[in-house]
Amino acid sequence: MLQKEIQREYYNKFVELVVEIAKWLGMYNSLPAIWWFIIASIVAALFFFFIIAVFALIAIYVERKVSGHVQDRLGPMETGWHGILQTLADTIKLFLKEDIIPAAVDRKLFILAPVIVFMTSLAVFVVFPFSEKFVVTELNIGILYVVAISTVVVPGIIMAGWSSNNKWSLFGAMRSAAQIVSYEIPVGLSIVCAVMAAGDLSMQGIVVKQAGGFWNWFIFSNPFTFVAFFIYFLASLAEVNRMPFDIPEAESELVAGYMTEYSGIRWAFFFLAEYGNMLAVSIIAVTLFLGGWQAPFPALEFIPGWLWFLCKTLFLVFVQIWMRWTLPRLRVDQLMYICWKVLTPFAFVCIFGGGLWQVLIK
Amino acid sequence: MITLDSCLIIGAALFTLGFLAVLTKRNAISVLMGVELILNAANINFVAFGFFRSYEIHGVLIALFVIVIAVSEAAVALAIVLNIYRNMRTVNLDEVDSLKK
Amino acid sequence: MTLLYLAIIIWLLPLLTFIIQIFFGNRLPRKGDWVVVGAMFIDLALALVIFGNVIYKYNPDFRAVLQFDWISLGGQDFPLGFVLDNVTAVMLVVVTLVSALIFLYSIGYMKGDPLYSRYFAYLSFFAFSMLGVVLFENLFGIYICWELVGLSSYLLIGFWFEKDSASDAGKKAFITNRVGDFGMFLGMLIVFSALGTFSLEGIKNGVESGQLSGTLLTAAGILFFMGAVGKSAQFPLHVWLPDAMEGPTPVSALIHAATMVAAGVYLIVRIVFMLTPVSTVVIAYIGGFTAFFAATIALTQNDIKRILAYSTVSQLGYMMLALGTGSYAAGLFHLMTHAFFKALLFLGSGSIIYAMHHALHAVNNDADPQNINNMGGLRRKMKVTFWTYLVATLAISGVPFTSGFISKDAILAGTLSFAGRYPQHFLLPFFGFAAAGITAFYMFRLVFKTFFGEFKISEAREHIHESGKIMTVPLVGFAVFCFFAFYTAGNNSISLSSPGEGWFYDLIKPPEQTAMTAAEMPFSEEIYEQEELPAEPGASHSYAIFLSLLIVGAGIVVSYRTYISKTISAETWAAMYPRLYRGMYNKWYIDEFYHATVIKLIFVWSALCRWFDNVIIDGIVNGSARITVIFSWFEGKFDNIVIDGIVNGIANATQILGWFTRQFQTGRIQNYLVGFLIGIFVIIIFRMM
Amino acid sequence: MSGFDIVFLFFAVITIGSAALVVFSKKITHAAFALMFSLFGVAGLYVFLSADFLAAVQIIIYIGGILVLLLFGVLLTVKISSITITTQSTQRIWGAIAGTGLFILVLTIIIRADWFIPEKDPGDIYFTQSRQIGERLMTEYLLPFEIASVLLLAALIGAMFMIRSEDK
Repeated sequence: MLQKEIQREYYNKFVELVVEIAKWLGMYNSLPAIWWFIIASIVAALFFFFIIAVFALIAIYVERKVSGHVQDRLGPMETGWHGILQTLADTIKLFLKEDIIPAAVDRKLFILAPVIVFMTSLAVFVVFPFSEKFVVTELNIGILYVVAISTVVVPGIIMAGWSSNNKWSLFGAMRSAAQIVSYEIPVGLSIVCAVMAAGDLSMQGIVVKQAGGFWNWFIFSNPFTFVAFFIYFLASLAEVNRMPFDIPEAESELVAGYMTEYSGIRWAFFFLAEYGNMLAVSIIAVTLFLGGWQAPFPALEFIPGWLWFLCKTLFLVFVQIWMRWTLPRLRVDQLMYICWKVLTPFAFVCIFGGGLWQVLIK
Repeated sequence: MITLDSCLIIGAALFTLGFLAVLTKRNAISVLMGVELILNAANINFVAFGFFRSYEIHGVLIALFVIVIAVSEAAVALAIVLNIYRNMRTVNLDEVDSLKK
Repeated sequence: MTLLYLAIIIWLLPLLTFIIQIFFGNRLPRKGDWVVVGAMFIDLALALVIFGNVIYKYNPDFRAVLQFDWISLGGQDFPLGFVLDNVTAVMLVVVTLVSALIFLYSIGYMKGDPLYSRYFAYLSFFAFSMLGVVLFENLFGIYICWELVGLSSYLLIGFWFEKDSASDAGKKAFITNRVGDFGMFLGMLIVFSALGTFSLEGIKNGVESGQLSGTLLTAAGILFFMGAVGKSAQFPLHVWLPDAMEGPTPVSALIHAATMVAAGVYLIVRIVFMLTPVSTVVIAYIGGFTAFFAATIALTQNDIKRILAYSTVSQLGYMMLALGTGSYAAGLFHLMTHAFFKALLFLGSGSIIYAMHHALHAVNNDADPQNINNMGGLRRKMKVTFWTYLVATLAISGVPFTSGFISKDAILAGTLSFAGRYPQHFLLPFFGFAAAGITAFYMFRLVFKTFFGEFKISEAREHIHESGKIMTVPLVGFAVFCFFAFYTAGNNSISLSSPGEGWFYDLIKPPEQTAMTAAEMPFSEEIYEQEELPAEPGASHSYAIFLSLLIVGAGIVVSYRTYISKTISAETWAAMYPRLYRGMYNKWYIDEFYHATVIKLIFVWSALCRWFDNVIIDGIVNGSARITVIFSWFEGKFDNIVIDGIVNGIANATQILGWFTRQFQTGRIQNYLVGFLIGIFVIIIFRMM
Repeated sequence: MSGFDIVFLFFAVITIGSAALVVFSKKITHAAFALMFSLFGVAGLYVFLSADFLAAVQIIIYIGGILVLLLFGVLLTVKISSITITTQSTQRIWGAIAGTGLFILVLTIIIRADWFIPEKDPGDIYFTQSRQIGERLMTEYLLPFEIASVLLLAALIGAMFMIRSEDK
């Protein structure tokens, strides 16, 4: 009885899909049910790994091109048409590089760290609603799950920094950890704003609440969530160490932060995690505030949801790249000032005001 | 397999390991880790009893409060440890024995 | 109900400005004073709207109540409630009007203070607390706001906390108030344990149905009065009020005029249905004695603000006297009129002090700017201040055609009629009239010494200037309210001397007496209803007018002859009765008395302990030492070897024992934990077997 | 043994094994990271006991908060330039005796006790759990909730007071 309940909760669409395929192939009865669950999980992980990898390929190219044009130059032009194969070439180079593990490092942790960092950025993807149908797991605490999983990255980073046995790595890791831990607070508070507006923790539930035109999106539904969106976007930039908050890897001071000792495939994991986080942050912002896969006008609903979703997400990714190449890097004290004295108080005001709005206006 | 007894045994094992850490570790922070293990063991018991015995969420709520208390405890205890380190340049509990002198 | 919601908005607006001011005050333009003052003027406008509605309704029984559940603990609900009736409406106008004008004045007075924005934050917090006391229908709510009033007065009195005297005065005010509040809290406990409710309506019903009666009710009434004694600075807890003059002058005006000290009177007005004959007599005597006693102290003081402080204590005594002798409306009425002229007096003093301070500063003279012996002849320099001050002085002395005349007269008439009914209480009217005469004397002494004659510090004379518009406008505003016409205008006409036909007495009806029968204490304003009760009470009103005019006139004349024409010498009088003079000058040694009793008691106790220690304990110790000496002498005579053997044996045993026990005292918590665990094992195994 | 039991066992083994690593590991940082896995395993067990919300809270607070605090504590109290931060043990014999005794004792109690398990239908209570928790916290558990918030504030202030530098 108990297990049935658990199955109802945790057997998700993706597992169902895998089971359907297995049945169609006539293989279902050859393995116990749990193995299909595990296989489905592995397939999902591989799927998202693939998505992140492809996204990173494209995003790196776009980033180079955008940065080039922002700085009034051309960017990569040699490999392929307008340098379109440049990233591919880089990837191949990375994979072919020698896998160096320095002698003085703590070997176990050194190997484990990139795995943990990458896993966290991968694991959040399972609850994102990419369209009305396509969501891997509809957890009823979806957004809480996202927040929870993304905190695990902090020990991973400290692990990387400490096990490298290198001052720059350690300082980079501690800066990064302090920054992420601090900025989790405005992020969490601004997420609470959207959750309060929706009255639901499930990601799909939040999107459904925003149906029927862009004026129902939470960013426009009341003034406090409007502010909360910007708080979220700024603070989440800091949480994924993007410009202008990329102090942990300020090359002039810390070489490359906690990644200093890493190279080759392990470095690629960190890099992929960074781009995965960039994507995840945009997806959360789109889901919570910009209506997810909902069309901006009811008349445009004939266009499939995932297309809207893709457009909005990629737009936010573009904004991140754009900001990176236009804004200068902040100092550590300025960073903490912005977090504790600007974003956090405003987020509190947003929660308070949003709650009042919910009670009084709605 | 997922029964009350198995949950309680896991809790008991966790509790014992935590207590062992408290008893035998010299480093104060290791002792704190042991305390966290003990609190987690208690939480598992709370949730397990709540789940198997009442189908109500009291167990979960009490576990939530325990987590809150654990946070306060960790913050204050760590502050104390850092203070001890600042004053005595050590965090080894068997060297912190001013009471004896 | 709409009006009640409006009243709640009035209450919450200062809280909002407080929050804005405390967090963002320093970043706002002009440090945010316009937020606070503007909000107070909005409050004033809203209060006037309510007041206009009340006047328009003209219904003595008007009463709107809003009850809501606040918190529920252990099966016990604690509801809170707000009430709006005529008394509340009048109090709202008084509080907001006085506060608004004083806030405006503060802009000028506090200019350039380093904590300017915080000062205004505290002011709004004070207004919020005070309005809460006025609005709550519930003793619990009143108590909360009551304590908030105490807190904010502490903050304001000790506002210049870098001065030791100011912070001491703040602490003294707070602690003295706590003594009274303790009584009030006990009263609340009595009421709650007997009736299970804090709601005034519920208590009233309980008292009516006799659930709370007799000694317990009297005790509750007197304990509530104790709270009022603390807050309204009645004898013997008046000591904090003169010291509270250490705060900024507008604060003194705010605390002494309309608000904090009025809270005590207002509390008694609210719980008047609980008073038994005994408690009313207690209130009347304490009030009357305070009125007289404080007035005598004010006679000899030289600090301008201290004189006013004692006069406030005295006037509050009047109000308590009125409430105690059954002139319910008269007491409240005096509260209102006193609010305006006392605020005016304080603000006028503030203006004088401000001018004196700047003048003395200009010539680098470090004389005390508050000492009236350093002043004189200011009327030519500070015309607005002088004329408004004079108006207020006339009002407080009770000269006809001023507000003070009608209100004070009503109280005196009430005491006379009370004494007529109960001749054994003849002291009460005596206190009242004597205090009236003394008040007239010392207030005119103050005016004469300050504004007439020649300026004492001649080199600073050129630097005396009238204060700015922002300070003089509130003065004029208050002065307007010192005329009788505002209070005696009734439905049809304006009465010259008696408020009996005015709107006030029509609107404010005394509550039905529930704690005592009508025969015991007629709690009505019958002195003005001459048709119904033609004989004694009405007559006492006209006696009262003549008598008080006579006494007040005498006071003014004596004052004139002493300080202007100098035909009477104050020094001679002081020399004739040196003990009396010194007693008055030193405030009847009340502070010293407290020092001598409370603090001395502790000294005496410790001296006792020391004596005990020196004589008894040391005696025992020395005696035993002596015995030991004798004993060891005998011992020494005995066999050395035996004794040595025993001693060494004991020492060795102790050493072994110490070595053994030391093994467990490692100072390491983990060792202790092992011991603890083993103990648990032993206990559990023992229980299992 | 069904499939879910395998997963349950997996989490149980992670929890206990990592906890054992915490106790027996020589390097204190290894102990700290083992603690992370142990806490993660406990969160997994919560999921099996239908307490999703608690699992998420466990991860956020224990791993994102307490563990990071502990790691910072480790890094701030020893010479951080070397990775060979070790932690020695004391009174191992006593500890082993006491620990074994404790475990046997608790195990005896668990096995001997006759836990009453009601046969009730769980209903849908676990599928609206976060809503339930919110409602309970605001009604039945209001007082503990408020006390917990005061406790947190006190701990915050206390920790800051203790840790601040006294040079100023």
